[in-house]
Amino acid sequence: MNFLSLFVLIPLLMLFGLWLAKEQKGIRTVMVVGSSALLALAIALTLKFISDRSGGATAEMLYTASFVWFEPLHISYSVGVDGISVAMLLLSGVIVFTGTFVSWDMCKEYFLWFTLLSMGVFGFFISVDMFMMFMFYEIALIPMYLLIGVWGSGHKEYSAMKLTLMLMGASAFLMLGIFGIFYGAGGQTMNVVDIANHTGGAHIIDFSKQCIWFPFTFIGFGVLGAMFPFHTWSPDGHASAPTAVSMLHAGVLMKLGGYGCFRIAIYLLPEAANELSWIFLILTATGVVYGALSACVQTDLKYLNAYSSVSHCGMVLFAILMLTTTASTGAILQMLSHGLMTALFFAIIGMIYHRAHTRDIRQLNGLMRIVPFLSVGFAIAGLANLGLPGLSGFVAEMTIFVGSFENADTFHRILTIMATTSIVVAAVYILRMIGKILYGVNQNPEHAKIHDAHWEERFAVICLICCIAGIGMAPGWLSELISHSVAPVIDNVKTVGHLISQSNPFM
Amino acid sequence: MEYTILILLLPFLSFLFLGLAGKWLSHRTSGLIGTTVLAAITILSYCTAYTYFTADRCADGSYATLVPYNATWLPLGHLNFDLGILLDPISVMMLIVITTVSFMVHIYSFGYMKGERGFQRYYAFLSLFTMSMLGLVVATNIFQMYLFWELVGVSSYLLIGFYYTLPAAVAASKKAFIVTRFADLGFLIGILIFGYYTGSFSFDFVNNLQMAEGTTPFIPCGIDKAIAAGGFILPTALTLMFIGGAGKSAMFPLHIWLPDAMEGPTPVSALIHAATMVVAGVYQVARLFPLWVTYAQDWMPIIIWVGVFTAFYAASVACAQSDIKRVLAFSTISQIAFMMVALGVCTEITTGHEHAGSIGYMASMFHLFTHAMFKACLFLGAGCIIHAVHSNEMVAMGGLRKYLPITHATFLISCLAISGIPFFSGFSSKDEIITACMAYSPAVGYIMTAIAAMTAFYMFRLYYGIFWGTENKELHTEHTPHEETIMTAPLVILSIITVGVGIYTTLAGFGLFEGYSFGSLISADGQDYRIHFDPSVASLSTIIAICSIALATYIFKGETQPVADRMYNAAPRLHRWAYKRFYMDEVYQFITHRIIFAYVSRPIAWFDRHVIDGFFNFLAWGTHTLSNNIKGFQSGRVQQYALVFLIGILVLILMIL
Amino acid sequence: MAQTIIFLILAAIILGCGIMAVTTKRIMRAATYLMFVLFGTAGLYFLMGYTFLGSVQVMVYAGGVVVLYIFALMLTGRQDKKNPTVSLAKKFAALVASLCGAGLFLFAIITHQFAENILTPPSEQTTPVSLLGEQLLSSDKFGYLLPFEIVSILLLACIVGSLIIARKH
Amino acid sequence: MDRLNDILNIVLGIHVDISWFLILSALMMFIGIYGFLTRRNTLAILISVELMLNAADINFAAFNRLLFPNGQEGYIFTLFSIAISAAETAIAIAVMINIYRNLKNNFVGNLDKLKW
Repeated sequence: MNFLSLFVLIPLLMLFGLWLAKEQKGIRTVMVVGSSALLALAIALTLKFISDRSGGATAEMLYTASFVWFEPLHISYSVGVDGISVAMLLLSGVIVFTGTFVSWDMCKEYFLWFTLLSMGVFGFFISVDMFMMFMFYEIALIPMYLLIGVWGSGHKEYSAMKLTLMLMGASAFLMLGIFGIFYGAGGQTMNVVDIANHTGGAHIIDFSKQCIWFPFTFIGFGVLGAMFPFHTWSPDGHASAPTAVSMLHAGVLMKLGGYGCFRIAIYLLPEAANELSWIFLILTATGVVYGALSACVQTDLKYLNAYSSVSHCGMVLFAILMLTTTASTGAILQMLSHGLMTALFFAIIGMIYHRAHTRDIRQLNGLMRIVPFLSVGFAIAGLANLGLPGLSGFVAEMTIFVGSFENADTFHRILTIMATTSIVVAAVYILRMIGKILYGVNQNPEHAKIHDAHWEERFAVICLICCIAGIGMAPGWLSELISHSVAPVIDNVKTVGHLISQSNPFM
Repeated sequence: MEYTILILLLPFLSFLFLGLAGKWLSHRTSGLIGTTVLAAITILSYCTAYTYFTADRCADGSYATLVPYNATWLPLGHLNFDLGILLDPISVMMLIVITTVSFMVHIYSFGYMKGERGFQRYYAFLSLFTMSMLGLVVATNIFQMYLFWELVGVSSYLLIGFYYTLPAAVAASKKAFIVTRFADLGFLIGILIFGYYTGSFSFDFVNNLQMAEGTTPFIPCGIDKAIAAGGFILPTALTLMFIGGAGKSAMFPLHIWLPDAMEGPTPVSALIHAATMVVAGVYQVARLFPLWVTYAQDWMPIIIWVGVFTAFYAASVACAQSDIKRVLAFSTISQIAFMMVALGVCTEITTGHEHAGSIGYMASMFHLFTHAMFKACLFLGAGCIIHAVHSNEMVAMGGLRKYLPITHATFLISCLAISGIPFFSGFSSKDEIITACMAYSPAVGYIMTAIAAMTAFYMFRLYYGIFWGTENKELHTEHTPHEETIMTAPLVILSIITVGVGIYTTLAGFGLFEGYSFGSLISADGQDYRIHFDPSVASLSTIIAICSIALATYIFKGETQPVADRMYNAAPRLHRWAYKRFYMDEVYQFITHRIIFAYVSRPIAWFDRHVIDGFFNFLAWGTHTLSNNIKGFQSGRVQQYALVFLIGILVLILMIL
Repeated sequence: MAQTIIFLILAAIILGCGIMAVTTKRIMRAATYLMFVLFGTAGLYFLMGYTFLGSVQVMVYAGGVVVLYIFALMLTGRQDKKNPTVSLAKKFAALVASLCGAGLFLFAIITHQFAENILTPPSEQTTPVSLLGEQLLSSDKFGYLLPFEIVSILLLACIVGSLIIARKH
Repeated sequence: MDRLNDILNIVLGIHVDISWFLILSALMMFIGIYGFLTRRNTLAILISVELMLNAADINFAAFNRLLFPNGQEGYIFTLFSIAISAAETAIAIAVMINIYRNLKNNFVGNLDKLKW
């Protein structure tokens, strides 16, 4: 048994443990032990991966293992990681760990779904079989419905339904795309690496077929990555979700979209990616600016952050579509950075909401004096969001912009410049929010009585801040780790697309 | 030179320590920690400067550019994002300026911020700012400069918003950050263009750096590659970067944040918004100057005319302001514009007395240096005044010379310096700027001379308004204004520097003795360049300055000010426009709130909620309605089912037959 | 020849009474017509020489089932609502569907070439009851013991079931 | 008389074969179906069902008698069918009586709760 399977096994054990656990104390113990184990495993994996890479392990995927699961369709339980998945696993480990502390007072059933969701996420990142990826994707998706629908707030049923339906619709697209790729490559293997390298019975997918299936897979994953105009589930979903679920959702689940776009759509359909990227580039660049601008006038903190997520996640897909190694590295960094900072943001918004019973920017005031810890955390999250150097957002955005600029034609240039404007707009909405809710003097006597964070909340917030600052201050190793794994994918695209296609009317 | 890294590390550690542990420290301890650290880095900077300038010059007569540290922080494809330390004459000079002023401000803040809530936070932010500013000036590459540039911006934001319970301070901090952010967008795009075409971000334009052992080598800057790709590329990149610089240095029309930034504590205004951060734009242009002058000389008039207009605009607004910090803010804008103009008119890089075209660079840096000192002194003096009378308005002051003698003296010295009176430091530097302008074009020269006259006028208007005129008795009844030693000591030090530099350079400039002067250390090509005043320019500007001061004395010195009132009555609208800063803020307000928010953001948000989301809700509604309609088939009536069943069977049979 | 005449008479009775049974307004009459149809069917069995079957038909159906109907009708006799009239359109649709179906079936039957087997007069060999009894209770290859038992269990279950369903709560 | 004899010979000389039974049962079947579709009283519907069942029984018997005279399958099936229809009737009538108790009528139109 490959040790990567522990990422799925530990959540399973946690589920079992939760089932047995009787009281709140037992549940907490199981969750803390389990999520710490996952985090420790992720860290250990990262260290091992780095040392193995520097030790000369050059295979595209390390620690691979494969067990045939369903012979007729060539589905197998295949695991393996490269730098990107290692980074994502690390992110998921951190978010699940902190999410546990944020949802300290929740009940057993909540944690059951929460753990199942984590299992889906971890499973997705360790899989290299398209079908397994799809399956874990669905496993991660379904608990979301219950978590929002049962433990959410506001229009929770509506939001949960909307989120689930839109994502399910996307997975219908995705499934078509996956089977299109499977049969297009000869119907012999579901293994991503095999299909990409034309080994294991896979052959090159016809160009015309690629062009059919690329939109399916890209939109399928793009919806989860909040691609404009399929992003509307995100504001409602985030606004209604309980705190830790927002964290997990924005922090990790949305990353499944970007990861999937990169790992399946770009990697397996390189020619189509070259051919059709312009359509999606326009959409994502629009989404980047659009999300930022609509965040400017939101009055609900969670909506604001959700729109800012639309903008930042749009940046991820935008960077992926730029099809350069640097930009794609930036995209992965942005996923990490966005995952951490949005998680922090949602965590703190949730804590404020829990205390003040409102998320309306107009009703909150002068929190800095009342809840200094939360306010400082909030300000740090905000500053990371607007790309302050020393925090993670800056690193990711700069990598993306430099990478996007490697495309020398006017079309890409214009879109890049469009995307850069979002950092100004980000400053506008973040500072507006900080100025309104943290600064000033509190007017509401109800709010004057609220207390600052508990120890477990402080712990979660500090963990996230440390990660954000860690990436922001020492991004080199992470960037190295990622770019080595991104390079083969992009090289694949570059070799087949010797020149960017003539069909683009803008070039 | 290995210890230079400490110059960056110490304030950073101090920031972290004070920021994290400040809650448990007393005001005194945290202040002492901050100040001690700053004293240490000030000493280190002076050591660095001493070592650097006393070292031997290179073969070509310039000081070597040292890179004691450089390491790749973030690899970006073919490019590298390095962090390191680069020492050349201007960065060493900036180290001195920043650490000196910052040190003075640290000491001063002991008195000024005494008992304020958030004292520890204040010192933490000061440390952060100092670190970022130092990192900016010692940047080895343009991207490092951008990184610290942003950090400087955010520390400025935090410090302006220090009194975060006051709405005005919050609005001002927001405005400062957003306006400079907007300008930085230009900077960023410029960097991206520059980096893409030259293949490097480094400042290594001519490849004559002395790298220390163990540092990562730069990717050489391929200027020729950029030239080959198109002649307009470098100028475009430089102009875009200049937009960033203009934003930080408050050039028109991006100046609007600076007057509002005066909502921050006064020592902060002295440090950030007078002496150091706002000159970052000038420093950036100076840093890229070799490129400007070689590859983008045709585009340099942009710098000149932006500078000239800003100088004039700010000076005219300063004449009508009543808030003393606002006056100083506009005077800062005007003076920085002087530095910009000086850089713009520098058309040659070769020095030597016959090449007057190269004075500008040196003059600009010199003015940066002198201005930092006397403007910090002015601001700190204003701080003393505000501390004493608890108001920013000139109306509340008057006749303070009796109560604040030291402040009065230092303020006067600084006013004389900024007005360009001989034997004060401002004279030498401003005179060089005007000489450079004259050499470029007499028109610019005369305009700048006129603006210098306006400077003298509004500074003395301020001076008389504060220290002379009618005493505001009812304000003084509760407590007599007084000054504290800890606050006046920095003033004295700064004015000593002002006077000392002034006397030395004036004497040297008139050729009264042969010594090193500022130009020996810093000049466009690094050669030893002795300053010699052009007698005509020097006398003209001195006379004009004295006349302005006399005019200001005539108008504003008395207890009553009939002339001023008459002037005001003669052109009330002009005064009102100038007082309202020619409504620039309102224009911005209109654009952002009325146009961008109301006509872009709100419609987009509406569009999102109603059109895009509406589409998906419509899909859901459509599905719902459809199923509602077809659920009629499931009527529960057995006979209906049977009929449908029968028809189905018949059709099937028909198909089989 | 006599068989033909008898068949035609029986067919006329069956169809005529059948039509009456489904069209008459009064439910009691419908039950009576049904009884005639059942008798007609029994007649057909006799015509074919399946005398035992015919008697079973008469006993079980005409004797048992129809009596059950009549009891049920009497028990549910007072309907508190008027018998809702069926809309003409529905009737028409049902008629058309039935006629089409019948046409289709008749077409299939007439066009199909069946083996030339005409109905011969029944003889002693035509399915003696003893043979039937043996076959029903044998467990050999063509034995029907299992279905027989199952049917008996079914009947038992029905008895129990109908008791339970119909009992008063 | 001769002409009448001829006609009788022509008409009655036709022997009954399998298709006669099939046609009869088909007609009976569709009469039953028509009744099933148009009657509103559940008992009347049940009567129609009996018609259809009888039509099927006739087929069983006729197939056995005319096509496979050596076997007893059709015969026995008819027996079973009668037994089952008796059982069905018993249950159905029990159900109807129950319905009647609850609704005070027996109209099929009222029984549409089993939907959606």
